[in-house]
Amino acid sequence: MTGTELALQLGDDALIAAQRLAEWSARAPSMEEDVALANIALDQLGAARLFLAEVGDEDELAFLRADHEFRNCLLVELPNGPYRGDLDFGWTIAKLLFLSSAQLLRYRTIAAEGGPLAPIAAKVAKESAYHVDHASRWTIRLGDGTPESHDRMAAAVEGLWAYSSEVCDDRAAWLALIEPVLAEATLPRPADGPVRDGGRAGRHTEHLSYLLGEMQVLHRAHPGAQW
Amino acid sequence: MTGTELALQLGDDALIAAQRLAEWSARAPSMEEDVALANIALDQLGAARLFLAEVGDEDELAFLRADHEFRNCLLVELPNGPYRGDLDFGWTIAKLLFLSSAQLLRYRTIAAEGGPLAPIAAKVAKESAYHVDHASRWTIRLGDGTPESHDRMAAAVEGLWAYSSEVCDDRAAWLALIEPVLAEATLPRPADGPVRDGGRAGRHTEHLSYLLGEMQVLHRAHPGAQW
Amino acid sequence: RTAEETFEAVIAADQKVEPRDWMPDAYRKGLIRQIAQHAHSEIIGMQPEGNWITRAPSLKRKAILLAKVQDEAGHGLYLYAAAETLGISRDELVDALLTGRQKYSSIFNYPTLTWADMGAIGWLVDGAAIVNQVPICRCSYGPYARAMIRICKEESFHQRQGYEILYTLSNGTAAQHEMAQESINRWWYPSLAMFGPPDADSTHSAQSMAWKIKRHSNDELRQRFVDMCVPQAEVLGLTIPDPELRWNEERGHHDYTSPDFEELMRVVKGDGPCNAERMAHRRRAHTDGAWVRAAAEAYAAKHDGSDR
Amino acid sequence: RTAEETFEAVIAADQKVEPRDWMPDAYRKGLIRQIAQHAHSEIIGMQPEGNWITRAPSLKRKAILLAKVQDEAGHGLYLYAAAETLGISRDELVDALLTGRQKYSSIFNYPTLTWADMGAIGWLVDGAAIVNQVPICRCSYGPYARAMIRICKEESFHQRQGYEILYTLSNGTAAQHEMAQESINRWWYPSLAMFGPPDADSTHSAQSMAWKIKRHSNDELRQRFVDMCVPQAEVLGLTIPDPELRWNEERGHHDYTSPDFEELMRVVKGDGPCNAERMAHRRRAHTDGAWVRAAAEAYAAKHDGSDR
Repeated sequence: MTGTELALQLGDDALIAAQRLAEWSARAPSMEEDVALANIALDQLGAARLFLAEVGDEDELAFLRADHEFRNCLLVELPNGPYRGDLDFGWTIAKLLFLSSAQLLRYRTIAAEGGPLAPIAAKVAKESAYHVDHASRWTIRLGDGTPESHDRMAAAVEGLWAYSSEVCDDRAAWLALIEPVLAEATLPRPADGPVRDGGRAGRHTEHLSYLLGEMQVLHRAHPGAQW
Repeated sequence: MTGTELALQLGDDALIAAQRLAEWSARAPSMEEDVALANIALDQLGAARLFLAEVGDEDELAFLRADHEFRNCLLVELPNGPYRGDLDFGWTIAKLLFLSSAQLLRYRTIAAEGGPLAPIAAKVAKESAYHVDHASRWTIRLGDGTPESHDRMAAAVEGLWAYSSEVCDDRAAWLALIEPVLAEATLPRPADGPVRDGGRAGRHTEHLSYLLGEMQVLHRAHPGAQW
Repeated sequence: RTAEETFEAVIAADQKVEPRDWMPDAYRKGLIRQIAQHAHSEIIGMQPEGNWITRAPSLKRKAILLAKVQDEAGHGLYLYAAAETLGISRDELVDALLTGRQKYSSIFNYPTLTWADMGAIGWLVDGAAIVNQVPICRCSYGPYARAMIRICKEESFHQRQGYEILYTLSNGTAAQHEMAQESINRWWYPSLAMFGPPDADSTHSAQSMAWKIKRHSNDELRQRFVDMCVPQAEVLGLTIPDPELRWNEERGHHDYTSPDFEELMRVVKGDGPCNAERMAHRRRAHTDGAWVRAAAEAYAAKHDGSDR
Repeated sequence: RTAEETFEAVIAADQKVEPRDWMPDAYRKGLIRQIAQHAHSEIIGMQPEGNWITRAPSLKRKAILLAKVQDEAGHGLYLYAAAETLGISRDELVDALLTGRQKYSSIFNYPTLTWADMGAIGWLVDGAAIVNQVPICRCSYGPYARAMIRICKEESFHQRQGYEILYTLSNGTAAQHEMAQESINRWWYPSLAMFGPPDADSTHSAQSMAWKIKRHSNDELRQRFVDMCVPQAEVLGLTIPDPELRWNEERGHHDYTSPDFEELMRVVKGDGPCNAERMAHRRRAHTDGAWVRAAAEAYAAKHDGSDR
C-alpha cells in the first residue's frame, strides 16, 4: 500500500466516523454522553484533517470526491443503527469499539515504523486509547446491564461482525483487544462468517452516497467559495 | 397573486408532496398500499410537471432552486412523521387528507375561472378526488379501527392542524370537506390555534433544505448534463 | 380416464392446467415454490431501484422510475394471487419470505451505487428476466402463464427504459459515460448468474421440463441472453466486461466467460453484499405496518366486513 | 445576628451567598427558576446549531461548530450542577423542562435555515447572551456566579467565531454576502427580544435587583447591545434591518425600533415556529435513551455502584 493510500484510508475512516457520530448531536441518552460523543467526533475529525492534509487539500478531498473515491472501510459508513435513520446507541457503541480498537493498533504500528505519517499516528493514538476505553465501558455496561440492553448490544455486535475484518490490518491483535471486552460484557463472540468489505477499493454500500450527499451539499452549492 | 406565483405554489406543493410520498417506496404497510401511495406520488409528480412547465423549465425549477425560492406550503415539506426519518402512516394519511382536499378545491376553482391554468387544473382535479377518497377512507379506518390506531391518527391530525390553514385558499370550504371525515373517523376536530405558515413567501422549515439536498444532489453534481 | 391420465393428456396437448383440476402433489409444490420465489423477487426487487427514486436526476426519470417500482409491487400482487390458486395463502407465503424459508432472486442482493444502475438493471437484469420468463408464458399452469404474459409485456417496457437510460448516459458527458460503463462492469456477471447453475449442476430441471413448467435449460437461456446483449452493447457504445467474448462461427453463438457460480451460491445462501439489509428492510416494513393492518381489520369487523 | 441579617449583610457587602448559607425561600426559588431556565436554554440551544453540523461547508467550520455545540452541553451540565446546590435534582429539572413547566430561551424556537445562521447566532444571539450574562458573573449566589464566569469566557469565544463566519460570508461571493444579510434580517429582532419585555412590563426585576441577582434593567441591557452591534455591523459590511436606527447625540446612545413584544409573548407561550419540534426532539432523545440509562444503573447496582 502506498503512503497516499494509507493516509486516505486513515483519513476517510476518521472523517466518515466523525460524520456519523455528529448525527448524535443533542440526541444522546444523557447530557454527559452528548459531551462524550461530540468529543470523540471532534477527535476523529481532527485526525481526519491531519491525515487528509498529508495527501492534498482537506476540503477538496472531503467535499469534492464521489463515493467510489473514498477509501474508508464499510463499517464507518453504516448508519447509527441497523436501518437508515436509526439512532441505536448500542449499535453506535459497537461500531466505535470495532473502529477505535483497529485505529489504535494501526496508529501504534505506523508510529513505531517511523514513516512520514508516524508523528500524526503517535498523536492520535492517545485519543484512540480513550475511544477504546469509552466504547469498552459502554459495551460492558450494556452487555451486563438489563436483559433488554444485553439483547440489543448482542444484536449490534452480531450485526456488525461481518464488517469488522476490513477495519483492521492485524486481525489477531484486534481480536485480542475485542474478545476480553465481549467476555466481560457477557456477550457471545460471534462466529466468523462471510466478510463484508470493498470500501478500501472504493466499492461501498448504498449508505455512503446518502451520507456524502448531505455532507457535501453546501460546499458543492458554492463552487470555489471560501468559508 | 400572479399567474406565475400561483403555478409555482401548485407545482411546488405537488412536487414536494410527491417526493415525500416516494419515501414510502417498498415500505408501506401492505403491498396494495405500496401500489396506492406510488400511484398518488405519480399523480402529484405529474401535476407538478404540468404546473412548473407553465412557468419555466421543469428540471431547472425542481433541481436548481434553493429552499427559499420554493413556494410550497409548509405542510408538504414536513417529514412522514413527527420526526425527521420517521415513517408514520397515520401522519402521512393526515398530510394527504389535508393537502388533497385543498388541492381539489383550488383546482376546481381555477378550472371554473377559465384562466391559463384551467385546462391543467381540470385534468388534475379528477386525480385529486381519488386522493381525497383514499385519504378519507384511511382516516376513517384508522380513526375508527383499534385504540392504538385511533390515538395515532388523532395525534397526527392534532400535530398537523396548525399547518392546515396555509394549504388552502378557502378555509370554510376546506373545513366542510374535512370535518365530516373526522366525525366519521370518531376523531376530535382540533381547536384552531396559532398558525404555522411562511412557505408561500419562501420562509420554510428546517426540513426543506434536507429534502432538497437529497432530491437535487445528482442533478447538481453534473451541471448541464442531459438525463 | 383417471385424474392423472387427464392431467398428463392436458400437458401432452399443450393445454392449460387450471386451479380446480387434479394435479400431482409435486407439480403443485414445485409451482408454489417457483411462483412464490418469483413473487418475492418482485417485492424485494423494489428496494434496489427504490433507492434512487428520491435522487432521480430529472422529473421525467423520477416519474418513470416511480412507475416502474410500482409495477413491481403490482407484479408481486398478481403472482401471489396466482400462487393462491394453488391453495396457499399470501400470508403464508409472506411469512416464508420473512423467515427465510423461501428465497428471492439473488440479483437483488447487490447494491445500487449510481444512477447508471437504474439503466443496467433495466437493460441487463430485466433483460435476463424476460429471457427467463417469456417461455413461462407458455407454461402448463394457466394462472401462472396468464400472469406472465402481462408481466412480460411490462418488463419489456422496463427493459427499453433501462436501455434508454444507458444510451443517454453513454452519449452524455464523459462522467456520465464512465458511470454507465462502470455500472455494466458490476452488473454483467450477476446478470448471467440469474439463469442459474450450469445445466450439469441444475436440480429440478428435468421434471419441470416434462411438466412444461420450464421449457429451456439454464445454459440455453444464458446463451440466448448473451447473443441478444452483444449487438445492443455495440449500439450503446458500452463494453461488455468479458475479454473472452467473441462470435463463434461454428456454433452460431457467442463464446463467453461463465459467471462465478461459487459467488452465486454464496449469495443464494445469504452472503451477498445486501442480503441482510434487504431482509431487514422487508421485515421492518412488515412490522411497522402491523398496526395499520390491524386497524383495517378491526374497522372491517366493526362495520360488517364492509369497507366503509 | 439572625440568619436573615447575615444574609442581608453578605448581599450588602457584595460578598457571595454559598449553598450551606441560610437564604430566603423566594431567593432560592427565584434562583432555581433562573438557573434552570438558563440550563434548559443551553440544552435546547444545541438543536438549531446541531442542525448544520453534518452540512458544515469546510472541515474547519465543522470542527468549530461541533465544539461549540459540545460546549453548550457542557454549560448545561455546569448550570444544572449549580442549580442542584440549591436543593433540587437534575432529574426534577429535566422533568420540568420536558413537561413544559419550566421554559427555555425563546430564541431557540426560530429555525436555522442557512449556514449564515451559524454566524448570526454566534454574533447576535451569543452576543445578546453575553450582555445579559456578564453582570451575572457578579451575582450574589456563589455557584451561579462562578459558573457564569466560565460560561461567559466560552461564549465570547463563540461570539467571535460567529462574527468571523459572517465576516467571511460578507466578503465572499455575492451569494454568500446575500446569505449573511438575509440571516441578519431574520435574527436581529428576535435577538433584541432576548432581553425580555420593556422595563415597564417586567416582573421579577425589582426583587432580583435588590438581591443582586440581576444588576441592570432589560432596557439598559438592550441599549448596551444595540450600541455594541452598530459599529460591528459596519465592519462586517452588513446592514441592521432597522430603518430607524441612528445615533442620538443627546442620549449618547442609538435610537432603535423595539422588537415586537407581542410576538415574543406568543413564542414564550409556545407558538413560535419551532416550539413543538424543539420539545419533541428533546423528549424523543430522552425516551430513546431510557434503555441506556436503565442499563447503566443496573450495571452499577450489580457491581456495587462501581463503574467497572
